[in-house]
Amino acid sequence: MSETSPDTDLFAQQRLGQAIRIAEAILFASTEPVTGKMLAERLPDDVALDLVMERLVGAYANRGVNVVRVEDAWALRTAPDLGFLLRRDAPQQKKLSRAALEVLSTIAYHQPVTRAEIEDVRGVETSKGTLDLLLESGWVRMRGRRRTPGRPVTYGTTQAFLDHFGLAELRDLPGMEELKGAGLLSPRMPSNFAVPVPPIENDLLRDDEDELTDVDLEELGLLTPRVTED
Amino acid sequence: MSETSPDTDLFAQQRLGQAIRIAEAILFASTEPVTGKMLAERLPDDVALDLVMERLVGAYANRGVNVVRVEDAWALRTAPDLGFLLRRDAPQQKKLSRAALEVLSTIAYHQPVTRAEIEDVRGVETSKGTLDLLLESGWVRMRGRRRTPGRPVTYGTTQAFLDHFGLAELRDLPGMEELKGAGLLSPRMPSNFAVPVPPIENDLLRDDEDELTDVDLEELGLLTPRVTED
Amino acid sequence: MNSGHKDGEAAQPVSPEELWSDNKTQGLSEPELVVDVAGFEGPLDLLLHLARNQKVDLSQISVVALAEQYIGFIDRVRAMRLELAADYLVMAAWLAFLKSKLLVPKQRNEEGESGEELAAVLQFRLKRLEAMREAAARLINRDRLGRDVFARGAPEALELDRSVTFEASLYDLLAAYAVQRQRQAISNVQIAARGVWSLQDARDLLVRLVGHSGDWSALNGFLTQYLSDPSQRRSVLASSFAASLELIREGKLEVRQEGAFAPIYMRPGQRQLQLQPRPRLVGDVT
Repeated sequence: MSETSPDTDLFAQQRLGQAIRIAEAILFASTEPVTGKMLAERLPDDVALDLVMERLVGAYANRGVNVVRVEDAWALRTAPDLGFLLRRDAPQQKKLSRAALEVLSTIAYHQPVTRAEIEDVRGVETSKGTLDLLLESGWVRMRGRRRTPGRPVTYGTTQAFLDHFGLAELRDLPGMEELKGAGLLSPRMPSNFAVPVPPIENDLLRDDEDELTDVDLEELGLLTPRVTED
Repeated sequence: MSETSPDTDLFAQQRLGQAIRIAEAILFASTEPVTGKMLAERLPDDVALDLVMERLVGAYANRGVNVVRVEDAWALRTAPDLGFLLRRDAPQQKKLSRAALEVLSTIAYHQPVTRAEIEDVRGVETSKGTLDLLLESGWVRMRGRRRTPGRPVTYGTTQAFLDHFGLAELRDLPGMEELKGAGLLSPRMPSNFAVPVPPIENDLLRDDEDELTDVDLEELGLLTPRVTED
Repeated sequence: MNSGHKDGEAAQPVSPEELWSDNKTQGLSEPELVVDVAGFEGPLDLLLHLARNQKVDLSQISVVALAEQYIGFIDRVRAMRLELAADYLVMAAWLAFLKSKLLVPKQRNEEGESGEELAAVLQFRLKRLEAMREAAARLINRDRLGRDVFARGAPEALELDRSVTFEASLYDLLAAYAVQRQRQAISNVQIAARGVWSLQDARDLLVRLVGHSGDWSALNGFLTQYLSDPSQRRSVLASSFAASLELIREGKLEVRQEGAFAPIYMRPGQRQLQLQPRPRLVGDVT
């Protein structure tokens, strides 16, 4: 490092500058996210992709167009705050039905997930056509098969899904961490899920009983939940 | 002009900056060059279009993409020196035709399968061109010859097929129930309807299959007769 | 510039009801829902709605009251002689069972899950469904490509990955396969109208009901009460009894009866009770 002359420094700077230009041109030319691998193949060998992308992201940070990451790929997208100006030219998008949207979010948050598991979460059969529609939209894909009897197909989301909703990765799904922490993404009830022990339910009053008021319950020490053993 | 205070100056700067961002996003998202008139309509009223475009052209002057003027309109174009990145002959990625997809899927599910059998499943004749195309794609291969009169060639899929469609193994192809569940197959199929399950060891020749020999390949016109080796 | 200020609209939270505005197309894609019970997406959705009316915190709801509200709702709908999707009735039967378990103190010799545990499972499922609802709403309100954020309008072909010249997705492939196989299969299949319950229907319902409880349950009563109109009770009873025998033979169900004409108790057997991807039940309950 110490022997780096100002000349080679300048040369390296030029190489980096040219690499940034190339990456920029490739991203501009493409509507779809371009993988880091594809970009790297096009850049001069001695330039680190990470550095190039860091510079490029920085250069576009406050512009009308931003460089965004989608998984292991990169794309140029207009800045979200300018959407209202561009929307009028955009073709109307098909709206997802409520059922389809619910299936989509269940797949996104629970993936890899089988159809039976989706139905368990929603408590209703997935209508024919809903999964079909999501598969066709390109947001949902068949991922593989679960290694259980019957080998059911598992579903997951695609890169196009992440791209559409502006997510760099699945971890960025809104509320993902909290939901996981609360055990709400598990197929079965987690063991640490509090089993509510109803102290004495108001509904359980016999004919010969009067309703207890909160004050009564407090006096009797019944407001703190406790396990009753008959 | 002389009375401009530093405050209004800053404000004007911000207005100009925002106008540049807007122009940039519009040029980026537009499918064709955008006229000055159209741009002016979208920009804040008190900002001069000329100034905005001058700045924008300047900002992109040395980048991988330039802002160019096309008559009275503006567009973003790849920098001329980076033209090598762009495809000249532009043969777009070929989409497989519906017929080709049907033949491909029939081969995938029913392999090893002869041409006559494919036709039996599909109910229509398969053109030679379709099979050739699939062989060319690298997703279909000739597996061997069936030990029946006429010794018809059997077709199967390749590793490249599995790779492209994201399948770990052939058995990951969804079965009948899964196809129904995804809405791809009507739930009301005749009771004698079945979707074959590909074997686990698919690479092995079946009992009724013979290996393809060089002579076979020659007969099929796939091997140019006897190139002498040096 | 001063017109079309829609960005504020996207930012503020939208209630789920407003979100799914085009329910008209839903009718087409979901022809199999017999009765759209006031726009609910299945029994769990209806339960969630009822629970929401009870309390803000789902862990504080009274499950007994919830069960009563649900059963009351179903009874009213049935009184109006509307057909209900089987799912709603299965849930009514199960809730009636759960309620009875919660009201009667636990018997000493009773095995398996208590009413409280079953209630907790129900609460978990309600919470989970609600979480997915909220997640869907948050998802759909993000800045979305093609609506708030845009891609390059005039893309250019790149000299990238020349090796792949053919394009097709797994979905294309499967759709092509299904379409042609379907075309070839005999297309006019007559579905006979059913006046009675088939064994398969009864079997599916038993699997779902017993699977719900995981414990000794006397389900017959609830089964006949909620799953049929009076004229069908015999058929339901006969079919479900026959179906239970079949399930026992397969080791998927166990039954117990204290004496003649006493309630028949059922619970899942050693083999996993699993619903195969099932044929639709809708339309069976008439």
